[in-house]
Amino acid sequence: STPEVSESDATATGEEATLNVLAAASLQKSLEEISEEFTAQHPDVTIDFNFAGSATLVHNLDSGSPADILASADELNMDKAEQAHLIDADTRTLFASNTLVGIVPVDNPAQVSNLQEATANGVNLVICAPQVPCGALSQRLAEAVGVNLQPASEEQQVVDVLGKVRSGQADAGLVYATDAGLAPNEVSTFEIEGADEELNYYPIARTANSEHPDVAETFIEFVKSDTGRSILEAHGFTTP
Amino acid sequence: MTITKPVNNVRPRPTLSAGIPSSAIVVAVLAGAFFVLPFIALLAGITWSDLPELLTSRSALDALWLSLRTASAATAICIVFGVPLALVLARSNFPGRTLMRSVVLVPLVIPPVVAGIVLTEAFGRRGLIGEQLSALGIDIAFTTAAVVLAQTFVSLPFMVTTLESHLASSGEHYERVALSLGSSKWRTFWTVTLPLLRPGLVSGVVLTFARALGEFGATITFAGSLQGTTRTMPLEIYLAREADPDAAVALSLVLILIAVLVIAVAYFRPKHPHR
Amino acid sequence: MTITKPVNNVRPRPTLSAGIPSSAIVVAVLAGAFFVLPFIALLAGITWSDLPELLTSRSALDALWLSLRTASAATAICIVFGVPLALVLARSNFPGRTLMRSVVLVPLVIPPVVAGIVLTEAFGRRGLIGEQLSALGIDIAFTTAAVVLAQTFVSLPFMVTTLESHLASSGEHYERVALSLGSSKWRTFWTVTLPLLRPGLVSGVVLTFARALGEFGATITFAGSLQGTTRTMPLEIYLAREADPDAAVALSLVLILIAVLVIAVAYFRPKHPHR
Amino acid sequence: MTSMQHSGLTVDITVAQRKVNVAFSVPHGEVLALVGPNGSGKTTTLMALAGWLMPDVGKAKLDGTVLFDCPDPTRKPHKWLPAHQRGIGYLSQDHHLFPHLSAVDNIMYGMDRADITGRRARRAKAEEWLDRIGLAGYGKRKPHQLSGGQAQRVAIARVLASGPRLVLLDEPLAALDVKAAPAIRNLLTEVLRDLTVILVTHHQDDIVALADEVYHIIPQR
Amino acid sequence: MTSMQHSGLTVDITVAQRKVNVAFSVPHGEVLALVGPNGSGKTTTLMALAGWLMPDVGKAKLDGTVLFDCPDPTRKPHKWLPAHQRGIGYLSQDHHLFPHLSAVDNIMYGMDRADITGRRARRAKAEEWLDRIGLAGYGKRKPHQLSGGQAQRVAIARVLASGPRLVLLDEPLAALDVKAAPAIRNLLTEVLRDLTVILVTHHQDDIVALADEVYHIIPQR
Ligand SMILES: Nc1ncnc2c1ncn2[C@@H]1O[C@H](COP(=O)(O)OP(=O)(O)OP(=O)(O)O)[C@@H](O)[C@H]1O
Ligand SMILES: Nc1ncnc2c1ncn2[C@@H]1O[C@H](COP(=O)(O)OP(=O)(O)OP(=O)(O)O)[C@@H](O)[C@H]1O
Ligand code: MOO
Ligand SMILES: [Mg+2]
Ligand SMILES: [Mg+2]
Repeated sequence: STPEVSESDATATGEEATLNVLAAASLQKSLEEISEEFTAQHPDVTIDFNFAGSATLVHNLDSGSPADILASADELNMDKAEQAHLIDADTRTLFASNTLVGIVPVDNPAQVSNLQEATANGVNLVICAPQVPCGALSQRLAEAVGVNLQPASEEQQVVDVLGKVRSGQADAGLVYATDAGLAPNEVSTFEIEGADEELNYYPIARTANSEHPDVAETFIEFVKSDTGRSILEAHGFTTP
Repeated sequence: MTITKPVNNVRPRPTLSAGIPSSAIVVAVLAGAFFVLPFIALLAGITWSDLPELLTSRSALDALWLSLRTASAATAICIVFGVPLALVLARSNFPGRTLMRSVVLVPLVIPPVVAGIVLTEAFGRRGLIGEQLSALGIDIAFTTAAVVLAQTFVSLPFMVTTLESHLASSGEHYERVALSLGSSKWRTFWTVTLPLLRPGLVSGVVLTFARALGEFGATITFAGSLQGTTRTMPLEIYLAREADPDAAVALSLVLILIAVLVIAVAYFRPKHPHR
Repeated sequence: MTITKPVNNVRPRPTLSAGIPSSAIVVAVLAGAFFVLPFIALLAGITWSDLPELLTSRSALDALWLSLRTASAATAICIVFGVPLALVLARSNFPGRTLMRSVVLVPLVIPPVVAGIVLTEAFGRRGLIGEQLSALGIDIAFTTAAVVLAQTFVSLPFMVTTLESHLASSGEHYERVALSLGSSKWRTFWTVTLPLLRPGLVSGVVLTFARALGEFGATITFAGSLQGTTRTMPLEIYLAREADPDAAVALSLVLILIAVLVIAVAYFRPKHPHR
Repeated sequence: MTSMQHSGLTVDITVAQRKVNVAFSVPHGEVLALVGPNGSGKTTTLMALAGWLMPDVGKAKLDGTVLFDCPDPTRKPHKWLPAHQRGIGYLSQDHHLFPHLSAVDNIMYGMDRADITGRRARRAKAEEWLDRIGLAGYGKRKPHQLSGGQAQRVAIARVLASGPRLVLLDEPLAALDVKAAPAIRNLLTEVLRDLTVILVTHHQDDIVALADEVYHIIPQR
Repeated sequence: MTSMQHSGLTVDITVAQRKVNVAFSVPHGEVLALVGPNGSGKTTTLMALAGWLMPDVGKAKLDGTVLFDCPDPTRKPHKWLPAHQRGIGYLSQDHHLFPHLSAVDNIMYGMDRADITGRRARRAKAEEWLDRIGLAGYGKRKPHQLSGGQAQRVAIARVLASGPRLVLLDEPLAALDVKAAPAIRNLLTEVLRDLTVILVTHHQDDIVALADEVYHIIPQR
């Protein structure tokens, strides 16, 4: 059910519009696909993406980056944007969520098959640092499960965790399910009990200074539409 | 012994090199291996069949073209700013010279992302100068100009430091001679100082251009990452890494090839160099 | 005119500088402002009251101490590797010299994160050499040694380029004279080449140390980030930035102060320099 | 010349650290031989006149123009004309030919001051100079491709071609061969006829052939 | 000396590009004056002997040791003894004192070869040399703090103090004053008595005072 485009909208009047979307790097593949579908339906709209870490995106927005939409990888950074009145709070909505999984290199040299084994002595476990969203989530999950994580390294970003397991530097790591799907031939996944209770949510919102507020909101609707959801799910996200 | 007749059709033998201690050669070979091995690892890690598609994608070409333009512009600005700055640091004796020298090197030592934050605070819309510029209708943040500014900021220290050490070690004899032949300071600068500074300029340009080409953190923070406008090669590579580290390495190969080209051109020497 | 009697209690007037064209001074002042303004913006952005707490936190102190140790070690290695490498590049004529020179500069131009990937492929647990080392029980993954390796890799090009251009522009006259006085190549290297290379070494050390101190991407990709072991100042700063950009800027101030100190020491010149 | 005050050169220089203290004058159009043992201050004197070094105390006046006036070693000089405005040609003891310029370009370098305009006129003039110093055909050589005596001669030509009002020559003939030395001496006699000149030399022949007067520096110990 | 083949120096050198072609021999213990016009190849000859430049074709033998043997300009030489193994002291036309070392340290630099061991013995010996060249008390000066003639004398002392088997002197007395020149000439007469020497000079006085034989280079045009 694609939402109807209102008559007052720029696209409908034939006026060309360019949407600037600030989006978390982990959303790159899915959002690019979604935008292809969107522009197929709205040929007058061009969508330009600015992909970066969520903290950088908020900094960019705050310092005047042209933007119509902000899609962050965590609620904390979206909160900051909201407090600074950078986004229109009424348009803020959650459109996807992510769960943590454990990963090991395909040959699994340390014979790890669950979180307990991953925390054993002599196993190089890498996780995200508690200061970043996926690290905070890992911490919560570990507490919930009742294990004491003793990482060899606390990474700044999920990609860094994935990279270390992928290259065999590390024996195990905790990443988002979406990231695990990026390297199916190089890492194997193990489920973590209780992970589906601890979710990371992706909020999206129209910016306060959007030049095409209507088109922007149309796009947000489209992301939440069936088309958008099926693309997101294909990339490993859970959708509300 | 008979006097041998002169041989004219033979390339003259060069003046002899003073030679290098053999232990230094051993260390050099080791050090060389340290560089060559990762480089081989890099080449080994590339899936060559994916390469053509990867390199000719719209976004990669946009990024490449943007990188070339911005890095060249930044290098040009670094020459224009760096030469006078190095001259003043090397050859004048104003109070606070050491402080100035340190300030010039600050961009070198702060992490690039912090450099980006600082640039925002100075040249951003709400920055010290940015605000005035904004009032005049000039908004540089998140434009290609911002990329050039970020690259210039992080790479100028290389130019200044390199040139200054060359100026300091070459002395001012020839400048004095030129002045005594009635040449003005301005003409002396163009006809004596600059030509004699050539080796320093070459290494300064190489370092500056390379640093500008590789710049990531300050660019993404101050200029953003918008295809065709601010997304340079390193930003493109960074994005590619998210999905596929091999693609990141392959894209880096392009940067490397450019760098090799620039270096080869920069180090090209005329046949008869003056010593 | 009467002959004035010699004045002995007065500091001798120095030989005169050949002077700098005034337009160059104008540009230098502009360029200086370009550096100073962001620096002022940085200072203006710091919440001074938070500073003491921020800087004396356990994690900040750990990071600082780690950064100092690793950057110093990397600089030392860069001297040991860089001097022979620069000598060979500047003063020998082996085939493939230009190629070698380019390879040495590769780490300069690839984005640091890619440098980290490449290092992993070479020295990581499954890397070309790493695998052999692993078999011998040497595992540098996630150790401080990996940090030093990453810093050395990205900063050695600065040392080599700087030294090479100095060697090329200074010629080999004095080395020849030394050899003709019966001095061996080895002794000539230590007593003539190295002392005369001093200005180049100073600027090489400054650039190398600064680059090592600011290194982020290669470190986090190759060595990881663990407090006290691999989390250097830039990594700490990036992490702090996630929560609080102001804290990141404040922590950067410490890096800057260290850099200023190093630079002041490096550029300290004895009273009577030989020209 | 009658009025030494208004025409020619008067000098009085003290460089304490080098134990140099000289005072003399040279009438316009005459050649003064400046002689004295090694280290007595000949080069120091010429450097001060050329504007390469500031004396502690001293004053110099050329044809009515004050070149410098430094009454007090602890203060800035009252007057200090920069080197390129003095109209002085200085052949230093190390000739310092520009290493990046050919012999002919070296000779052409100072012709701005000599008021020779046009690139072709300058080149023709420079080739003429090369011929006069016996190095016709060597114009394209870089300094490091010249022998010691050849380089010395190019340096002499470079100074003379720049049309100075006052010429300072620090041992111009030291490196020259038995044939070139007298030839260049003749050349100097001819060229320097109407110029004010200070000639540093250790050779009696030069003094006899070229000098109108001699100033002996007696070193202070 | 009777057997020129086994003792002393024999030289035959061609450097085509510089139009230099010389062949001569110097018996052991004698002083050969090498004279010729500027650019005739004197410095080139000394550089080849010192090992700073490789001739196109040439051979040199010192006291039975082959210094170099280059029969073919297109090939590597049969033999090429590196500079520091030749035992040759070379005073070049530009003296090239080490700028980072004091006068006394410059003089001490070559004493390794002269077999003077111990830092104190070397220093004493160097001070003695300073005294002999009339520069006692100047030992701590850096080269740029010396006058032209003073630097030249230190360079002479540096070469002689290094105890060479063969001494090559390129215009050693050019910068010296009227008193120093004869004094250094006397010094050379004394020091060079038992050494094989090639002396480049443009001055008849030097030839008369020092040379046993003269070799005239006639330039090829
Ligand atoms: N930079 C310096 N610092 C201190 N003393 C110096 C410096 N340069 C030269 N001197 C000393 O000053 C004195 C005068 O030197 P100057 O070069 O003027 O002598 P000179 O008459 O030209 O001698 P020469 O005939 O050897 O060229 C000498 O004793 C010299 O050692
Ligand atoms: N690097 C070079 N390339 C080409 N020709 C050179 C080079 N160096 C010197 N020459 C030429 O070689 C010839 C011999 O020079 P050399 O320096 O041996 O002369 P010399 O006899 O020492 O002269 P002088 O008495 O002037 O010192 C000269 O004609 C000179 O111009
Ligand atoms: O997409 Mo993020 O903000 O790098 O976790
Ligand atoms: Mg002198
Ligand atoms: Mg010569």
